[in-house]
Amino acid sequence: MAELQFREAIREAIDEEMGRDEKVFLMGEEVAEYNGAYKVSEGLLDKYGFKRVIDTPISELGFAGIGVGAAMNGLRPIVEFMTFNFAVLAADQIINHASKARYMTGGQITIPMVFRGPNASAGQLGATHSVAFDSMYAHFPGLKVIYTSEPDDAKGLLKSAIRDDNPVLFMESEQMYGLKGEVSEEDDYIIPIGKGKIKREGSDVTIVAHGKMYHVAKQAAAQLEKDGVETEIIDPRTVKPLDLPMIIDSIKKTNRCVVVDEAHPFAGFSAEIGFLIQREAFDYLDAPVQRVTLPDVNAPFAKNLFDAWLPSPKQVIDAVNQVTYRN
Amino acid sequence: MAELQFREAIREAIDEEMGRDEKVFLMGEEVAEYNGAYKVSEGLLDKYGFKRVIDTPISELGFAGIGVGAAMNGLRPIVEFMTFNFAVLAADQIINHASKARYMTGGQITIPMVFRGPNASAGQLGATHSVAFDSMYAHFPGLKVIYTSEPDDAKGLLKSAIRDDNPVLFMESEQMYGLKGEVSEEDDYIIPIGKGKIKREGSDVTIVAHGKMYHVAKQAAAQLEKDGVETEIIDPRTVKPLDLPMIIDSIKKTNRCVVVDEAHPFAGFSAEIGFLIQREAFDYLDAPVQRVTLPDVNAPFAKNLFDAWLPSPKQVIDAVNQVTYRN
Amino acid sequence: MAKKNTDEVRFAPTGIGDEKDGAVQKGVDLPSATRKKHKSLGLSEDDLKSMFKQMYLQRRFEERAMQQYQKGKFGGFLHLYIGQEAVSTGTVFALNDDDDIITAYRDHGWGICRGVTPKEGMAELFGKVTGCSKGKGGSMHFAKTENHFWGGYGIVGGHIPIGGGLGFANKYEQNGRIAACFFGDGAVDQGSLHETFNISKLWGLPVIYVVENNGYSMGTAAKRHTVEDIVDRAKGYGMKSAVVNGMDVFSVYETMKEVAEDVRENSEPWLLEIRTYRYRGHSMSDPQKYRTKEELETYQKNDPIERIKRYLLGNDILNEEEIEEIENKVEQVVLDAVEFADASDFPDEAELYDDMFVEDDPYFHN
Amino acid sequence: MAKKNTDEVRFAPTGIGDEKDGAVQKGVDLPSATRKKHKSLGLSEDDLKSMFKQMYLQRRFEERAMQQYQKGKFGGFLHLYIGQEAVSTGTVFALNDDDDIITAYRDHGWGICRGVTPKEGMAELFGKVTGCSKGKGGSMHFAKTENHFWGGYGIVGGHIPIGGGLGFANKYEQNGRIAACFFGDGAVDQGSLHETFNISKLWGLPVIYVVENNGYSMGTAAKRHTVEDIVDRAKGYGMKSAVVNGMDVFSVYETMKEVAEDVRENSEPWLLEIRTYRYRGHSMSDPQKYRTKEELETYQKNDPIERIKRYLLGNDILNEEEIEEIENKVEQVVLDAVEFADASDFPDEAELYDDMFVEDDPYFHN
Ligand SMILES: Cc1ncc(C[n+]2csc(CCOP(=O)(O)OP(=O)(O)O)c2C)c(N)n1
Ligand SMILES: Cc1ncc(C[n+]2csc(CCOP(=O)(O)OP(=O)(O)O)c2C)c(N)n1
Ligand SMILES: [Mg+2]
Ligand SMILES: [Mg+2]
Repeated sequence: MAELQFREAIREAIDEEMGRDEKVFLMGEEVAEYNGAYKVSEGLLDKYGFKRVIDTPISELGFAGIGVGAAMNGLRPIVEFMTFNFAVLAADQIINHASKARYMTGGQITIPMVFRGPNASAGQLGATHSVAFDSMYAHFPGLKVIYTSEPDDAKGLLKSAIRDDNPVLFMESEQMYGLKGEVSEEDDYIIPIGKGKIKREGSDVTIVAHGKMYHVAKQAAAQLEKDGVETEIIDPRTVKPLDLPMIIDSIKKTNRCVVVDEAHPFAGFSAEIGFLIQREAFDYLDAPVQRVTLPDVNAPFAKNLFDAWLPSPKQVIDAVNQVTYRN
Repeated sequence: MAELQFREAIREAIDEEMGRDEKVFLMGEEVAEYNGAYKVSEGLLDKYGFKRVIDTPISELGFAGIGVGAAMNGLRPIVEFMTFNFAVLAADQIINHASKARYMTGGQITIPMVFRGPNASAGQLGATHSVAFDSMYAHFPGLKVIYTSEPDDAKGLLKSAIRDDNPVLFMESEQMYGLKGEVSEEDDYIIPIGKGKIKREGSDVTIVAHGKMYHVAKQAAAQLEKDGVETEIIDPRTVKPLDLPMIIDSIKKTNRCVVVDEAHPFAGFSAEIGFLIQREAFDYLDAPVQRVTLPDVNAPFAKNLFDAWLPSPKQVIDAVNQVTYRN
Repeated sequence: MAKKNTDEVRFAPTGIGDEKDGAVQKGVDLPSATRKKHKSLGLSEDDLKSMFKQMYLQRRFEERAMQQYQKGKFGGFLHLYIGQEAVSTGTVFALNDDDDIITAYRDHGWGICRGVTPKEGMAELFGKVTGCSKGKGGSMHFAKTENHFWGGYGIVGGHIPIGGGLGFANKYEQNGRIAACFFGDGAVDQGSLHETFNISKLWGLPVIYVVENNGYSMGTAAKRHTVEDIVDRAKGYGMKSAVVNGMDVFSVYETMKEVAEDVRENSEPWLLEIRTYRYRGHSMSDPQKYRTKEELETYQKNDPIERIKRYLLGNDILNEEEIEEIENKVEQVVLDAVEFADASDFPDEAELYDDMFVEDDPYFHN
Repeated sequence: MAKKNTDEVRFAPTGIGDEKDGAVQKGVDLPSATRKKHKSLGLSEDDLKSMFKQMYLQRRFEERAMQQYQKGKFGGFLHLYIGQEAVSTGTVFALNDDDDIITAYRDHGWGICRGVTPKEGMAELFGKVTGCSKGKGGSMHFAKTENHFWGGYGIVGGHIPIGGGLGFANKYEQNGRIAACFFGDGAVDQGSLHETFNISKLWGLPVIYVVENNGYSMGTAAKRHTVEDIVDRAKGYGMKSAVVNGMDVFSVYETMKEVAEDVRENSEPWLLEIRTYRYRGHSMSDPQKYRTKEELETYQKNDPIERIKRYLLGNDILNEEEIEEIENKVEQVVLDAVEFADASDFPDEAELYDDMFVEDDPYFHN
């Protein structure tokens, strides 16, 4: 095991896959000469040259589409968005093209590509720079969506994503780039897309949390442990395909669930998990599934409002108390 | 009561509001000289002239944004998308601007505008012309989302939407434009945004269905009635704000629920309704909430595949049988 | 027509009705056709015969398709290419067979020209499993990727960056291939075009971007939806450009040949405005009030198929009977295609779930 | 610097390091400044003093803001306008006070010039309830709509169509007002610009679109992200256009005045490329390896504030002491603003839910 920052784990995944396959290339704003807005791609231009590490203009729709066309025509693009907020401009290429071209040509087209970049909030950046988009993209058929919480998951899953022959959205977190964690040193370390991970075992309540929210859940779990509540934390890692069996098995054990999600509530990931649990484990539930999400409000700038906006360990503890009827 | 086609009801709403307020105008592709791709705006150019009924180029992002700016600067635009599939190109204006500008300027900006047009599928139009987007937009704070099933609802709610001082998405159905229904002749007929309607009373099971799916639910209900099952059909009409109390009250009576939705399943409207019901009416549920949605698959062209793809009364009946343990 | 209150504030320019007395509105101004004869264009007599046959095939294919549509044999949209056949044909003859072509939803002519057989094409329209896209795509999504025809796309402007990406891959691979991306005058107003042009010029992408300016975007005349001559968009990007008479297959062939050579050699993008005309409505439901019969007739006098026919006759390459023989053969091919489509099976219902992912055992959420 | 393997296929053009021996790279070529004196521009001596004071205020406001940021007094992004003050100042003096202005996230100078008080501005940076946007927006979202300053926007290119819409409303209302929309060279590559230009020209929208070309889009030199001279984009749309020296407030004022008059009279859009330079990094975290110190110094020699100061002194409008007096006053205003911001309250936590909707009792989903 090596201790790596999140950004280093991502970089290693890209580096290894670029090393393995000449057809893999990286493009995006500031990825090359600037070495990445958040230094994820640092050193890759030096190593792979101008052909394979490419700075783009601020034309999200255009370069995403060029990526789609390049993938159709045999390459394996990694398209970086400076954040997924800006990818909204490219939504037509992701939702109307990348996810559909294969189907509507009866399987003639293959689009092996990765769209990646930071998702969700990153401190006081205001309303237009703080939104989580994993739920939105997972809503549409034909896309795989990954949003990991720890460097090890990121490395293994990004390598899988780059090798996947379908369009994959791989979401990161600007605020987690500096986070360190143990990363497997296994040769060619791969984590299959669609497998969750039980990151903490416990028998009293299941917490489902991914991305940045896993860490909020973890903090809450530490506090709850002191109070004698043993939480089981499941990090689905892959939003879609979803590892539902892992979640359901856990619910059958704990009979209670709290979903923590950095998306907004309405028709978000948390709604989906809650729906599925009541459908698949109705008789096992001792309390309704609760969720802790962002409020149905845009991201505010002021520090105190922002802190109030973001899901907190305190809210998770309250929700756990609720489902365990401890309040 | 007058019997009107859906498109006539919508036209009347626009016409009346344009008549009431000089600041209301309509723009979109083919809305003026062509009289509307689906003849919704027929006659409005003749009546209101070139200043207020405006043909746009195929520039969804551009004209949506011009609408946002015009709304900020005092007008009340109605922006028509030829379908909401094409509005994906304008998503930046809807998700990143219209829904956020007021908040991030501390309330200085007001955006009284309506984005409207056909939503979801309309027969064999293939993968890129068949998607329901109401769930997606309802996910984001700052937007109201309406998708009605009958001409009367459409008229009353569109008038409210045009008068609303916030951005509202009003969704229609190409396939329902010709559908006739009784429409109130009340002067200045207004239905408040956020109120659902019980369209059929029954005690055995609650079906939640809006837009085109209401009619699928209605067909299923007719068949179920013959089998002795009394369904209560709730049409929320407004997706957001959601009339949750109406749904919960119904569940408390029927103890069972099926959601029928023309969006895809993952983190769609159906997930949200299911989640909310288990949270708010856990002790009243005699069976898990079930959903009937599109499969997690793009729209196929072939007639038989398309028919299999679209939710059917048969699927609704099966789901009702499941929640009533009649299978 | 719409009320004309001239004191009124106006935004969009107005449509027909403003012409000078008696003048016929013209959707597009056709530039003059090339004066070169086939030999100096490097075309053999056989080439000409194939060109004629190919154009006639596209025409009859669509005329029969229309008939079948009207009979209710299939549903969905049907956008006919009739009138524009010289563009597809001149292009496909000028490019190499492994150059990449991509277009919008008005794609039947393109598909047929690039090897979608009439049977596969008609079956696709019918939504049958024997269709080129297995009945999954329909009229708007003909494709034959093994022949480097990447298909028809239904989101106006959506495939423009994708066309750029096809060329990107060719440059990346240094495989000597180029890409050609076709779209309508209406698509010119999409932001995707601007982004793609800038990137293509900046990166030297070997792509020919071609506007098939047929004068109308649905019911909106080109001058009502886009400013200036479309070809002038190239100026802002320093792109090479040309205007071409799209009712003459020789003109299309000639320019395409030259441009393709330049693009292949210098790896940089071109913008071509090929002026043409669509004879039929935008799709089957179009009442066509935005143009006059006189206007339509003006262009029909320039029909590309009649034109090459005249050339073949005038230059004693084919005589009347030989022409008729070709026509009859084509007609039979098309009738066979209709029969084939009609007799073919719909996809099996289980195929609903096929072709979403590459996996053998894909995941679907429910 | 990055590896240079010249045999390699290249896409994006490369950055510094390719200049001829000893040459200093230049982010932008400044056109020559106007030669007119203030009187022939219609500016009084008082005007000049206000202009100087205004520019100096913007500068000191941001220098102090930077200091506070470094002290950890507030978080988020901080994009400084330092070096570009002549653009905001020349514009605001040239336009009518009720003309509409909108800009991107580099917006402090604009806000201050249009009536956001230094106190309101600094408090906004600190995220305090006394800020111009009640602490909800922060650095990127200064606004003062009562003064027709519609704010700063953070999505590159996103506010370009909105600027068009401001002008649309003015035309619709026939109120004699025009709109001016400012954005960076990086935003030129967004499709929204193209769509908005086409529509604006087609509909005759009274809007001045202004690129503040400061040579860089984050770490990417303009020539590395956009082709041709930016001003030439206008050609494709038949838009009137001009290039302006943005380091000279007189030049900005002169052109803006003329253009505003034309736009007001003829209701049609213009494109201005105002060439300027940003002295600081893109935001506070930028190591600025994409440019040389020599380059920066070249532009700093052209500093717009020093320039007007020289003019004031050279034309005996102000003497050294008077200048100093103004500077001291401004300094005090800024220090007061810092104190005010520091002492102000954060918004009440309940305000999280305010300003989402117009209603008194808005709905929130949970
Ligand atoms: C993004 C988008 N907006 C609107 C439409 C609806 N639509 C389909 S074709 C069309 C007109 C396009 O005209 P043009 O590009 O000139 O192509 P032509 O039909 O003449 O071949 C429109 C508005 C669409 N398919 N996609
Ligand atoms: C759509 C979008 N893409 C990317 C970004 C990230 N970003 C913010 S500013 C910027 C550079 C913009 O440069 P320019 O337009 O020249 O303005 P300047 O910073 O020079 O004022 C980038 C890439 C963004 N905010 N929005
Ligand atoms: Mg056209
Ligand atoms: Mg710049």
